[in-house]
Formats: sequence, C-alpha cells, structure tokens
Amino acid sequence: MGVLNIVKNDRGGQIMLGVLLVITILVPLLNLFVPETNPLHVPTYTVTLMGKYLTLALLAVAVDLVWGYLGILTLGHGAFFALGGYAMGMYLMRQIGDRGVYGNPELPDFMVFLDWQELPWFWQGFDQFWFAAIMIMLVPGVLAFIFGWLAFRSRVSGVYLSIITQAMTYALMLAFYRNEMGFGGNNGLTDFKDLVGFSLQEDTTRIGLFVLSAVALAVGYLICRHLMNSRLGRVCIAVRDAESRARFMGYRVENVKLWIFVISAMLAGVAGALYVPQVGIINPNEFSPINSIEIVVWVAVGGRATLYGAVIGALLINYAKTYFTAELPDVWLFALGGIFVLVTLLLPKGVTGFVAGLKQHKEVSA
Amino acid sequence: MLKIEGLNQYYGQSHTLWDVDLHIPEGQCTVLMGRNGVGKTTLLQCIMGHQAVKSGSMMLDGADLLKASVEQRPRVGIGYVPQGRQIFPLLSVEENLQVGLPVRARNDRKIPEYIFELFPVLAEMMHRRGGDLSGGQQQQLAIGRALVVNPKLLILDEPTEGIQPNVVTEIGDIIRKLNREMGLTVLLVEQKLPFARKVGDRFCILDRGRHVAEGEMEALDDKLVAQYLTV
Amino acid sequence: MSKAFDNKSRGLDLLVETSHPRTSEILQLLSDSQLYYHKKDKRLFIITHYVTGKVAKDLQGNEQVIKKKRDFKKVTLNNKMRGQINRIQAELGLNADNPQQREAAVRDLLKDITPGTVATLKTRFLIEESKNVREMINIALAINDLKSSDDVLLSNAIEQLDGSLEQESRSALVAFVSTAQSPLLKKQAQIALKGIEDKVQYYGWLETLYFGLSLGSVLVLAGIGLAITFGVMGVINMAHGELIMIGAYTTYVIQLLMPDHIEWSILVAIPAAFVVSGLVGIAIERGVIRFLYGRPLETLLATFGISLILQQAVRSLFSPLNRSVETPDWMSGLIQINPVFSLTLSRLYIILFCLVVFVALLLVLKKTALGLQVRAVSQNRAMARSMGIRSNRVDALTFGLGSGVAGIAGVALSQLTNVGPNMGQAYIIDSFMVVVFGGVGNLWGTLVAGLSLGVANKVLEPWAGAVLAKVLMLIFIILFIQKRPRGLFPQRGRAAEG
Amino acid sequence: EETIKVGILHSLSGTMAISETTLKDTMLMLIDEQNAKGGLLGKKLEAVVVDPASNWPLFAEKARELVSKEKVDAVFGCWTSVSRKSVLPVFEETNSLLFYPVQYEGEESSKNVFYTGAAPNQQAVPAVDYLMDQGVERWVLAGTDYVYPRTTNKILEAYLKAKGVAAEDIMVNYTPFGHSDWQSIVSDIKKFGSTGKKTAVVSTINGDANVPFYKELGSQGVAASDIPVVAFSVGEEELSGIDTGPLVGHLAAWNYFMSVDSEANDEFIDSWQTYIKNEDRVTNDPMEAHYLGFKMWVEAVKKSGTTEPAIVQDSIIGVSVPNLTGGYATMMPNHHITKPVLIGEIQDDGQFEVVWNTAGTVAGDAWSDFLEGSKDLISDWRAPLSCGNYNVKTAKCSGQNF
Amino acid sequence: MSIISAFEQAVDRNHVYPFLVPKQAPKLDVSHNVLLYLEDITVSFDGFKAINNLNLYINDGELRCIIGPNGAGKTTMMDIITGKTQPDSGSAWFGQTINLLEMDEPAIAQAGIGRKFQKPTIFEELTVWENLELAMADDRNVWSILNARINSEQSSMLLETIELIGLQANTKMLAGKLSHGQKQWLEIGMLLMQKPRLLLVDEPVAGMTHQEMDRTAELLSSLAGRHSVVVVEHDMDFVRNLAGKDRTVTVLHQGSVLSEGSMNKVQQDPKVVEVYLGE
Ligand SMILES: Nc1ncnc2c1ncn2[C@@H]1O[C@H](COP(=O)(O)OP(=O)(O)OP(=O)(O)O)[C@@H](O)[C@H]1O
Ligand SMILES: Nc1ncnc2c1ncn2[C@@H]1O[C@H](COP(=O)(O)OP(=O)(O)OP(=O)(O)O)[C@@H](O)[C@H]1O
Ligand SMILES: NC(N)=O
Ligand SMILES: [Mg+2]
Ligand SMILES: [Mg+2]
Repeated sequence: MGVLNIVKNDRGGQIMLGVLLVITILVPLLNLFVPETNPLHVPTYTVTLMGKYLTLALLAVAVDLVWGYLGILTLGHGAFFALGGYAMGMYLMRQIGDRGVYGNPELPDFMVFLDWQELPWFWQGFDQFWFAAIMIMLVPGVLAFIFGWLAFRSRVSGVYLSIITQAMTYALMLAFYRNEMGFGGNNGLTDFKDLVGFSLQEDTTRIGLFVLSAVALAVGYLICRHLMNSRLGRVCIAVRDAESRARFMGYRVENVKLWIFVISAMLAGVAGALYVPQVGIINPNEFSPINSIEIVVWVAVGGRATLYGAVIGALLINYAKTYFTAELPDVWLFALGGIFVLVTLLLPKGVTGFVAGLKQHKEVSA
Repeated sequence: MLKIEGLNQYYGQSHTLWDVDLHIPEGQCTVLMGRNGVGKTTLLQCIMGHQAVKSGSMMLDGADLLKASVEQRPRVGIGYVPQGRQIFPLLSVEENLQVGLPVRARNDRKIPEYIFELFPVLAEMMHRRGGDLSGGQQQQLAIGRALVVNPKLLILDEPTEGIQPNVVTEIGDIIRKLNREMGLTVLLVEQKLPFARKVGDRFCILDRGRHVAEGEMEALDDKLVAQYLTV
Repeated sequence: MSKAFDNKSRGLDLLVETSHPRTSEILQLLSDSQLYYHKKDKRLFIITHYVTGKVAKDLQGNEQVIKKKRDFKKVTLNNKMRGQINRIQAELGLNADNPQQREAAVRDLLKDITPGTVATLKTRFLIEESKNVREMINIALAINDLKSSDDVLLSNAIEQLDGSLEQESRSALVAFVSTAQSPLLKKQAQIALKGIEDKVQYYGWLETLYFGLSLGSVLVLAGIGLAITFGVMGVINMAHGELIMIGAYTTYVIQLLMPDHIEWSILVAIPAAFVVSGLVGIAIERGVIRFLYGRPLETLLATFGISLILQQAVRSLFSPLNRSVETPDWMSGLIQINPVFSLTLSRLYIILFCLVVFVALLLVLKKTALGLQVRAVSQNRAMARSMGIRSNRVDALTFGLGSGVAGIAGVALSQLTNVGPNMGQAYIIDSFMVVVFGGVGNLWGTLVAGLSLGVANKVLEPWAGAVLAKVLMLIFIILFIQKRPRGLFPQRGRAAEG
Repeated sequence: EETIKVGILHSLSGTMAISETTLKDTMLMLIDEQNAKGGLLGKKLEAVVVDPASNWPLFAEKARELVSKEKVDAVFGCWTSVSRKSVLPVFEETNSLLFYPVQYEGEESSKNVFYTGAAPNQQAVPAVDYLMDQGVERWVLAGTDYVYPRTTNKILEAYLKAKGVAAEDIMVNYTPFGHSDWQSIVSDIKKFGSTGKKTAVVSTINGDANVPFYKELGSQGVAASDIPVVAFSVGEEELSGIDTGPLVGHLAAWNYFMSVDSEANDEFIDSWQTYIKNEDRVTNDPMEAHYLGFKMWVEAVKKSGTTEPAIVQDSIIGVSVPNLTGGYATMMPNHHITKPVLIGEIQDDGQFEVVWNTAGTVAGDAWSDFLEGSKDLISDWRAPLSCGNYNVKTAKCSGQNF
Repeated sequence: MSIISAFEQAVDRNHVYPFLVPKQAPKLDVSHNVLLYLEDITVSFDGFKAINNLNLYINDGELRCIIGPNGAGKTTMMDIITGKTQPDSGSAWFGQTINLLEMDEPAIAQAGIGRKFQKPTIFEELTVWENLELAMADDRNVWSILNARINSEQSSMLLETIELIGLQANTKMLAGKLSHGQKQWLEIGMLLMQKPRLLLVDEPVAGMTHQEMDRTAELLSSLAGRHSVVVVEHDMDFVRNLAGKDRTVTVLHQGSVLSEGSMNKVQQDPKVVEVYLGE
C-alpha cells in the first residue's frame, strides 16, 4: 500500500503514526462512551486541547520541512498559519448570520458597531464553505508564492531571509491590528457559533475537529515524508548544504525552494484553519514574530530534519506550557526557558536525536 | 624534537589512527606520506590538538604536548599550514599575518620582514582580503602566517597543492632554507614524490592509519613506493 | 468641588491687586506645590518635604514640626489656576532682571492682548534695553495694531509681522486676511503670510529630520550591541533585548542608591550598566553559548530560553510593574531655536551618545588586537586557535562587549520609555531588522541602517500614520533585501560566497 | 474538606502581566480576608490561579480548564477586551460566571459576564463634559489602534459633534500597541493646540505606550496648563512607573482614586499594603472593581445560599455593596454596575487629586446611545426579558444561543 | 504601449507574456566545430583586472590544458563560463547559438557545461551514492525530480562510476567524512554523471598521488572526443602527460593569453618559463 511504502524506512514515523492512530480511535471512545465518573473518561476539555496540540504539530511539521530539509530558517511561518486561521474565522463569522448581537444578517458585529455599511469585497464568498476551504490553502499559498518568488529569485538567503520572513509576519501583524483592515482589529474574530451546520459547542463537533486534526497531521506528515523520500528531498538537502553547487549541477534552486515553501505554507494554513474553531478566536497576535520563533523552537527541541521530531517537539512544549501555566503560574517561564537551554546543551539533536543516539549506543555496545 | 608513541584516534566509532609512532628529529625535514585517506591530515590535527586522542603520548622537546591546549601549541613553537589553507577570508593579507603577533615576544610584535622577502606577492597584496586571493597566493599567505609565530617546528599539510611550478620550486627552496639555514624543524605532508625527495631528509609512511615505514630519504625505494604509495 | 477652585482663583486675583511684595514668592510656592495649610487653624505653611518629623514654616518664618501625616493639607490647584498663575507671573516677569525672562514674559502675553497689556508693553518698551525684547514687544503691538482701521498703521504692522514665526502673528494675519477691507493690504498680508508659511514648512522638514535622526539613534543604540554578538560572532542572540533591559534596571537601581544625586546618576549608570550587562553576557557565554559554536541555529533556541528566564527573573525580583527612572534636569527641556522649531535636549544627548558609542566600538573592533582576534575567531575558529588566539577569552570578552553595549543602550532607553520586564521584547525585532538591513558584520551598516530607517519612518509617519508607516517600512525592507540580498553594506568578493 | 473554588484568570507573564499581576494579588487578598471572616456558606474559599500569559487563545483554554477541570464557581479575570471576547463563548457554553474589572468599550452584555469596570458613559463622556466646562474647544482624540479606543472615540466624536464642536476642531490619531516614539505626534498635538483655542487631549493610549508618551510630553514642554491630557487607562499603578514631575496637572477619569478620603478606602489601602508587604504599593481603579465584584458575588451567594452559577446569576442583580469612595455600587440588570465618576489631576507624588466628580453614581450603559447600531438596544437579564441585546424598535432579542 | 492595447492584450486569452515563456536554451549548434567562444572578455574586481581582453576558443571534442601562474585568472574564467561571474565586457558563446552571458548557472549547466571546483565541493550530508545520483543527467524540473526513479540503466551507470572513482567501500558513507583526495574523486565522479558536453576541470589532481594522477589523466583523455574538456592544473607532469604531443596548451597570464600551442612549444617559450615554469 502506498502509505506503508512512504514510511517504509521511517521507524520514527511509523511509531508516531501508530500512536496517533490509537489516540484518534481511543480518545473519542473514552470521551463518548465512558461515563464521566470513570477515571478513564477523557473530558471534552482534554479532547479539544489535544486537537489544538495536533494542529500545532502540523504547523511544526510544515516548518521542519523548510527549515530542517531546505535550511530556510523561517521566522514568519506563523503568518501562514494565521492566514489559514483567518480564512476559517471569516467563514465562521459569516455562519453567525443574524445571530450576532446587533442581528445584522450580513455584517459581523464588529463592523456594525464601527458603523460599516457594507461587507468589504474580500469578505465576499466566505459564507460558502467550499470557498473558505479553498482560501485556507490558497491565501497562504499565494503569499508564500509571491514572497518566495521574489526572495528566492534574488537569492536572498541565510539570516537575511530569516529576517525578511520575520518582517513579513510583523508587517501583517501590524496591518491586521488596524481596525481599518476589516478583520476586527485586536479583538480579531470570535464568538463563532457553528461549522458546516454543526454547533461548535457540541461535544461531537469537538471530537470531529479533533479527529480531523489528527487526520490532517497524518496526511501532512505523509505528504512531507513522501516529498523528502523522493529525489526532490535529496535535492533539498543538497541545496541546504551547498546551494551554489546544486545550481552548477543544473538544478533550479529557486524553484525547488519556492515549491517546498508554498507547500509548507499551505500545510500551515490548514493547521491554522483547524486551530481556530478549536480555540474559538483568531487575532493578529498569531502573526507576532515571537510566535513564529517559538515554532522553530519546538522543531529544534524535537529534533530537526526528522519530521516526527517536529511533532514530538510541538506536543511536548505545548503540553509543558499547559501544565506549567496551571501548576507553576508564577514561575513557569523559568521552567520553560530552562528546558530550552538544557535541551540545546544536553540534546544537541533534540529529543529524537537523543533517543536515536541511545539506540545506536546500545547497538554498538551490544 | 617531536616524539609520538602509540597514538590512537577515532572519528566517532571509526578507528582512524592505529598505534602510530612518529619521531621528528630536531633540525630535520621529515616528509609524511601515504595514499589518500590514510590519516595524514588526521595525525597533524592530533598534533595541533584539533582532534582528540584516545591513547598514546606526544612529547615536544620532552614536554607533554597533550596537556597543552590548542592555543598553547603555537606558543610552544609549532607553526601550522593546514590543508586547504584556511585563510581568514574577510581579513586583509596584513591582518591575516597580524593574527599571530600576540604569540611573539612582547617587544617584537611586528611581522618579520623576511616573510615579505620570501613571498613578495604578500607585500603586493597587503590590503586585499585574504579570501579574494587566488589559491596559490593563499598558500603563500598560509605559510607566511605560520612563520609569524616564530615556530621551531613547522608543520605543512600538502603546501604545494595548487601552486604554480616555479612557486612550488620556490616553496621547496624556502622550506629547505627555513630548515637548513634557519634551523627550523619541518614536518611536511606531501604526495608529490619528486618534491618530497628534494626537500625531505627523512620520510615516514602511513597506511590505513598505521605507521608502516620510515627512514632516510635515500631509503625510499621503488618497492616501498609501489607498496604504499600507489593505488 | 469646582466652586472651591473658583474661589481660590478669585483669591489669586485679589492677591495681585494688592500688589503685595511677596506676591511672586507665593505664586512660585503655589506652582511648586509647597504651600500647605494647617487643617485646624487654617494657617498657611511652607513645606518643602512633606514627611513627618520635618519642619513646616509659616509665612512669617515661624517653624513647626510636622507631627502627623494628616495635619496639613496642600493648597491644590487645577489647570485653570495654573494658567492664571503663569499669566500673572508673566506680567510680573516683564520687569525681571533677566532679558530672556522678559522676552518669555512678552511672549506669554501674546496669547491674549488686552488694552491693559498694550499699555504695559508700551511703557516697558520705552525703558527696554534688550533688542530681542523690544522686537518681541513690537510684534505684540503689531498684533494689536492689526485690529485698527488705520491703513498706515496696518501696513506697518503687517511689515512688522512679516517673517515672525510666533503662532499669534500667524493667527492675527490669517484673521486679518479673512476680514481685510483694502485689497492692497490684503495682498500685502497674504505675501507676508506666505513667507511665514514657507519658513514654517522649512522648519517642519528640519524637525522631521531631527525626529528621524533621534528615532534612528535609538534604533542604532538598540541594535549596535547585537551587531557584535550577532553580526560579528554569529550568535542569534534572542536575549539581546533582555540585556538592554538589564541596563535599564541598572539605571533604576543606581538612582535608588543615590537619591540625592539624581543629576549624576545617569553618568554613573553608564559604566555600571556596561559592567552589569557585560557580566551577565559573559555568564551567558561561558554557561551556554560556548558549547554551541559552529551551531549558530541552536544559539537561537538557547538564547530564547535565556530571554524567558531573564524576563521572569526581573518580574520576580522587581515586580512586573514598570519602574520609574527620573530624567536629570540637565537632560530635560528643550533648546527653542524659534517658535516653530526646537530641539528636545534628551534626544539631542541621545543622538550624541549614539555617535560616541558607535565611534568607540568602531575603534575597538578596527584598531585593537582584540578586534582583530574577534574577527579571526568568527571567521575560522579552529585556525585562529592554531595561531595562538585564546578563543575562549576572546569569545567571552566579545560577547561581554556586545552585551555591555546593550546595557548602555538600556540606560539611554530608560530616559525615553518604560523600564519594565517587557522592554526587551519591544526592541529585539527592531534590533535584528537594523543589523540585517545594514549588512551583517558591518558596523557602519548598522549605523546607516538605523538612522535611515529612523528618518524614513518619520517622513512617512505624517501622511501614513504611525501604524501604516511602520508597515510600509517593513515592506520596504523586504523589497530592499531583494535588491541587495546582503544588506546595505554587504561583504563583497569571493570571501563572502565561500 | 470541601471548599468553594474561585478562579483567577490574569496574565502573570507576557505583555499584560504588568497590569494584571496586581489584580491576581488583589483577588488573593480578598479571598484571604473572606476566609479570615469564616469563608462563605461555612466553607473556605480556595483560589485557583492560572497564567494565560497574555495569549488570547490561551485565555480560552485556561478558562475552560478552570470551569471544566477545576470546577470553580466563579472566575475573576481578564483585562483586555480581546481576552474577554476570547473566553466569552466558554463561559456562555458552560453557563458559569466571569467578573471583568476593567473599563471597556461597552457594546456587550453577556448573561455570564459581570462588568465591574466602567462603560464609556461612566468614564469618557463625563470627562469630556468636565473639560468642556473648563473651556476646552479643540480636541485631540489619541488612542492605541484597537477596539476600545476606536469605539470610545467614535462615541466621543458623536458626542462632541452633538455638542456643536466643528469637525476641524477634532483631531484623531491612532498608534500601534507599545508605540514608543511619540515625537511627531506630540509635535503635531502642540501645533494643533497653538491656534489660540483651548485644546485638550483625550487619551485612550494603552499600557506600555503611555510612559514614552508622557515622557515626550514632558520633554517637548507640553504643560497641563497649556494642553491638558485626560487619560482613561492611566492610573496610580501606571504612574508608579513614570517620573511624574513633568506631568503634574494632567488628568485621568476613573471611578476610584487611591487618594479618595474615605474610611473604607483607608482600610482597603492598609490591608493591601500589609498583604503585599510594601508600603509604597498603590491601589487603582480595576482593583476597586474586583473588590466590588467580589463583594457582590459574596453577597449574592449568601442571598441565594448556593454558589451555583445559574442561581447566583439571578440573585446578584440588584445587590448593592459599599464602594471605596463612600457610596454604593449596585449590580444593574444589564450586568454593569453603578459608579461615581471622578476626574483627578496628577500630582508629583504619583497620586491623583480629585478635581471634579459626579454628584451621585452613574449606571453603566452596555449599549451606547451615540452609536448608530446600538442606540436601540437595551439589556436586561431579569425575567421575562432575559436578553442582553433587545432591540426596542424591532422588539426582538437578537439570536443568541440561550 | 497605449492603455487600450495593453488592455486588449490583457483580455486576449491567447496572448502569452514573455515572462511566462519558459526560458529554453536554443539547441546547441557546433557546425563550425567550435564549442566555446570567449571573446574580448574583461572582468575587474574593485579596479583590479582579473581577466583582461581574453580570447579563447575550444573546439568540439578537444581536450585543452590551461596553465598559468596563481592568480592568472583561470578560475575566474571558469566562473564566467558557468555564469557565476558576469564579465564587464566581451562575449561568451556555447556553439553558434547559445549566448552564455544571458543565462544563469542552472541554464548553463543544463545546456551541457559541467564543472569541477578547485576546492572540492560536494554535498556533505548526503552519501556518496546520493551525491552521484543527484549529479546524474536527468530531467531537472521540480515535478520530474519529485517523481524520479532510478532505472536499471542508470543504476548500472552509478555503479560503474563508483568503481571508477574507487569509492566502492564508501557508497553509503556521508560524503563529508571522506578525506580530501576522496572528495576530489567524488567530484570527478559527479562531473561524469552529469554527462556534460563541455567539462571544466579545475585542478583535479591536487592532493593525489602520482599513480592516481596517471589514472585521472587517462580518464580525462578517454573523455575527449565525445566531450570537450578544459583542464586547469599546475602539476606539469600531469599536464605533460595529458597534453601529449599534439594537444593545445594555453598559458594565461594576468588575465590574458600569454602563449598557446603544443606542450613542447609552450614549454620553450621564454616568457612562460619566466612567469610560470621557472628554472
Ligand atoms: N570528520 C570526520 N569524520 C569521520 N571520518 C573522517 C573525518 N575526517 C576524515 N575522516 C576519515 O578519516 C580518514 C583519514 O582522513 P585524512 O583526512 O586524515 O586523510 P589524509 O591522509 O589526509 O588524505 P588526503 O591525502 O586525501 O588528504 C579518511 O578515510 C576519512 O574518510
Ligand atoms: N571576487 C574577487 N574579488 C577580488 N579579487 C578577486 C576576486 N576573484 C578573483 N580575484 C582576483 O583575481 C585574480 C585571478 O584569480 P583566479 O582565482 O582566477 O586565479 P587562478 O588563475 O585560478 O589562480 P590559481 O591557480 O592560484 O587558482 C586573483 O589575483 C584574485 O585575487
Ligand atoms: N478594555 C480594555 N481597556 O481593553
Ligand atoms: Mg589530508
Ligand atoms: Mg584557480
């Protein structure tokens, strides 16, 4: 089977996908069919939380694709995530219809009270799910295409590229903060009611979103793995390590970079779109440069250029955040900062690199 | 002068140097030879401290070299011309030379004139960035730079690689001059037999990480060459 | 409530009418809020420091020790009264000894010229010796004359006001143009007005340039430490902002330590911040970064962690609130070049300070042995060590230098903005932007990038607004990097490619 | 032993920690005090503190954690409107209670949220009235570019125009969050204010941007007697981080000042400074709002004999507790409370001197009378209406899920 | 262009914008038997003329040795041919039809010019096998490399090459771990896999033993005929061996041709002896 073929030589991926599969089946069962009093019951709160983690893991995979394999340290991937999120948010806003506080069937509440008279053109069409679904991929993809087309063609690389990706997300953040942009400014888009007819407050909808996130992560992972298994993947590594040599060999480095970048941006967009209905808000803060840096940090913690490392890093750090902010609310930054420092010093190849190292060590000494 | 005994070195799991013994007599020019990939550069890197040594001893004039840190080794009198030159690309030629000055005696911290006499091209290119020089020019700069630290032992890793013939001859002459007239002990890694024969007093052959032969240069006969230096 | 203020205000007028010799002293006390009254006997007291145990003097000079915190109450003012006091002081100031004071007094009077002031000014004019004050009085009188209907008087007044940049002159001329009867005079006034407008516009550009340079200096100061730790050493130092923050907190602590010498505290804070941030930098380098050379991307991860730790450390140590850092008197205020153009002193000092720091750093890197060693190590660590450079020491010193400079930037920023746990975050993005835009590894690039981004931002701001101006700057940077993929001052030649 | 859990949802890290940490401490103090008085309904109160880290999605996550996992009976929290908007669906879905202590733009009335900070009619509009009274004719509306300033300024613009102020006498300016270079804007304000007409700045500038703004006012020599600035987001806490010397006379409009002379206030200040072990710590308006919200909740719980949110929601309406300025605060049917409006001038010790106040208290208005879309809306959570946004023209309660 | 015609063009669905037309190099035409023309090329760096009015013609199938002092401009000349450096003036044509100065590096490589660098550059994080696979002549657009599979013909070619360069034992080793000399061989192997029409080989035998040099010479000679080969080398034994009696040797000096002709002729040229050979 095709899927099995893709992960044939990928132990880490096999394990990761296996665990994901088990969780995806088990968690909904434990939520729906085990009574709340039973210790095995998984509360909806946890399901949603896990769903959120999975979307972030998909985002991390997208970053690993360009950073780990192509060597592009992107400090702006949060922008693609946020754009996907906004596209979904716009759809969800339009779904509110006349159930908003002002009862305007056409305009979202924030437009009503800022006295907007009609829906801006870029909001048109978002009442249709299929349109929004296309935009979720298309908007980040097109931005990545334009950005990448300019940057890669001019051979911007290294920190220069990193910083302009950062400038891109920073500019978008500032722009989206402007109320005139028509995306709700700082308050962003909230108060979502339902998604293709399912109420977002229903447990079943939440479970559906969780399962969808898991599927998206698995599919995203397989796509990336498939790409990297191919010769294209090896060209990526070649570009990462000796870009000009690859050029002298006849590879159009800018095209390779461009397409991988675009694919990665679209994956990030999908992640954002699944994230938004689960957390219930999208706001310009998602564009903030620090967010994008954090994503890179997840990947580094998990281990670069492995893909499953990105998943592990994202889950680990985000779980740590949830845990620390509740258990150590006053000092948790010490703990999180400490983790980052220690991982770098003690596990230079991230958690997965460490595990792989352990295994190798065992094999050798055995 | 330099006495290495029972040296073992690993790259991760792979054992690269096996019980290598090497004696460099004072005042002589020893040529280290061997096929590609047998570990010549690795051995030199051990001497310079860039590679960790698993076991064995390394004494310079009776002092334990293994105890010295990398940056102390030039201070005890080792000048190093690495394979691939390793010029500081963004420093000017002059600055490349000045880098070694702090190693020199406090009252003598300027670039010795004789370096420019040996390599006039360096004086010509004084203010050009090291990285912009052609390969051959960089090689000359690398030798000049190693001389700035006033070494007793000069270590050169394939210094003729990529150098025009008359300069190769010149470098040969210079090495000889440094060796014979200025009393510098020289350890030279070289693949080109004629050149090795011309400048070397002694030879020393590595094969697959082991020390397999050594002796006076005259003793390097066709048999040895055929056995260890041809493919 | 406002009734009470109205009564006080009437009291002031009465006080002036009596022309009591101590009027101006009392006004001064009032505006310095040193006048108190005893809650019980309602007598007035002068209190310089309202602390129990200190003395309160009544107006006759009798002293009384403050026993309880609630015994006395300050004689409060509202803004209306402050305005009133200013005005009265201005009129009184007309006879001050200092000509500058007199000029300021006349200028204050321009705001509202009544027949009474005209008379006072005319009398003053007769005995006034200072040319500037006479000029100012002339302007005041001319403004008054614009209300007359005598053509000659009007024409002279317009001539007098021609070139005067006082806002009142302009308003008077504008008012005159809109009501003028004689077309000839109207024309004359229009020409005068045009001349003034041109001048104002010219100074407007100068002002924009000044604002831009001063914003630019802040950017340069914030970025220049990073130009060393990141630009030269290649450490993606996400904790740079926090090192700035540490410098700012050092300033705060120094002020706490020398509360009676706030004037000099800044001068002490500069070396102190350099040392404190420098030491923290050295600690970071020795503790973490030195294990990461050759793995630049991982420095991002580790220093990001360090920045979180430092932020939280400051929050735990100093509380999450902003700290108040005072501006010494010699740094506050402005140099009034003319009524439409002035230079704020604090900004001027910061521009100068930025240049001094820049030159000092340039000399260190270009002219000292340390500078050469730093560059050698950053280009080829192994080879540098083989040439006898103690790379450990060089790394620690360099990182310490960059961090110390960040600390110095913190001192400067403490004069302009928040000193709080978040301040580092506010500058880190801009700092990277400046360093990269200028060309990594090039100090000149950082200077030019910072200043030009500052000026461009200030040129854009008036017509685009602060938010859009910033967005446009970022887009500009993105597009500029397409044209010059290695910044303003790129490393050129073969060396840069290999 | 069973306890009554109270959730505290304030950022302790990130950009908002600067404001919100104090509110967390205030809540801990209030809960301590209540426990010292024997707790509530015979049970001890237990505070559950989490850190949403100034991250809006995290607010929603933490809110859900508090309500679903920790099963708290009421949550006190949020500062920014966006954080409130983010958690709102969670509270509505779980039908639990949030007490929100910060002045905000209005235009909201949720069944599950109690707004103990000021609505625009309790802060902005009276402040403008005061300045008009002082002879101000030209207005600069300067704010951070987000919903609260935008809405407030929209209301004020409509209000000023209704009072006959010409359009050219109003200058509106927005800046990004954390804006730090105010040179051009202050210079523009100076120019705008130098036409001879009395000018004032109405500032809805938020948080960290204030310090550089006031510093710039100081260094460009804009004195309060020339161009006063009245701020709605600058309180004692913010002033404690600024050198107030050059700011004397600038204004703020709030519903509480630390300097207010009242016994309740003295007591509150004392217990706060004792609790936080720092004699220099100041109190501020949002702290009072939490104080009021907490007292009201306690009263309501006592009244209904249960902490069950669904019941407390009803019983709290009409509850009246003494405020710290010597009057009473009452929870209105629209979930806003009654407050006095005070205008204070900054003193050089970082305190405000009250220069004006409303005669009595003003009830918070959820829906502004000065906005086109909302002037027909009213909110009343009592039966039978039970609606947060009832349109009196169409006689409809716009579709909400409950 | 008027607005109207621009508009008409915009709505004309058959109009093809020039920037959308894929840049396709014209077919290589060597009807005059000359494969490479370099005419009047000049390059300067910060005022320093590295190449000065250089003229050079390489015939189809020729093996040309280029020698010259360090800094003569040999590497820079290769940089120009492969599109790395743009000359200040002059022209460079590949056959009759392909203007090299209008093309970028990948286009030039795809047109059939392969290059080995002076400093061996290989992909350190890929294995020897993968290095060679990537170098292998094949379709290079993104879609094709995504779907590329190695067929049996290609596979045997890879194996042959690996044997030729003597890295059988290192097939699965990361290339970064090879020794200097091994890297040289690998890079030669990669060049062969690329099957270029013109091979530019910059100092291929640096760091090789004498015997390896002979093998390399043999290899390069065997390529001549089907391919054109330009070799830059300082090792005179190697050059003599390679050039034999009748191949042309060009001597560059200070950016232009100092002498050209058979090895014997060049060796005897006193100018060449003075600036280059010595003795
Ligand atoms: N960093 C490394 N990691 C692992 N193996 C290495 C590394 N560097 C070199 N080697 C291996 O060690 C062996 C010896 O390499 P070394 O560079 O010392 O050879 P050499 O004798 O100098 O060869 P040459 O003449 O080609 O320069 C080679 O087989 C090489 O593949
Ligand atoms: N980018 C550059 N900037 C400045 N000077 C350069 C640059 N590239 C080359 N040069 C100079 O141009 C000259 C020619 O260099 P080139 O590398 O072509 O010489 P070469 O003939 O290949 O020498 P070698 O045989 O030593 O490799 C040299 O003097 C070099 O310093
Ligand atoms: N509600 C506010 N001030 O954001
Ligand atoms: Mg070697
Ligand atoms: Mg060359």
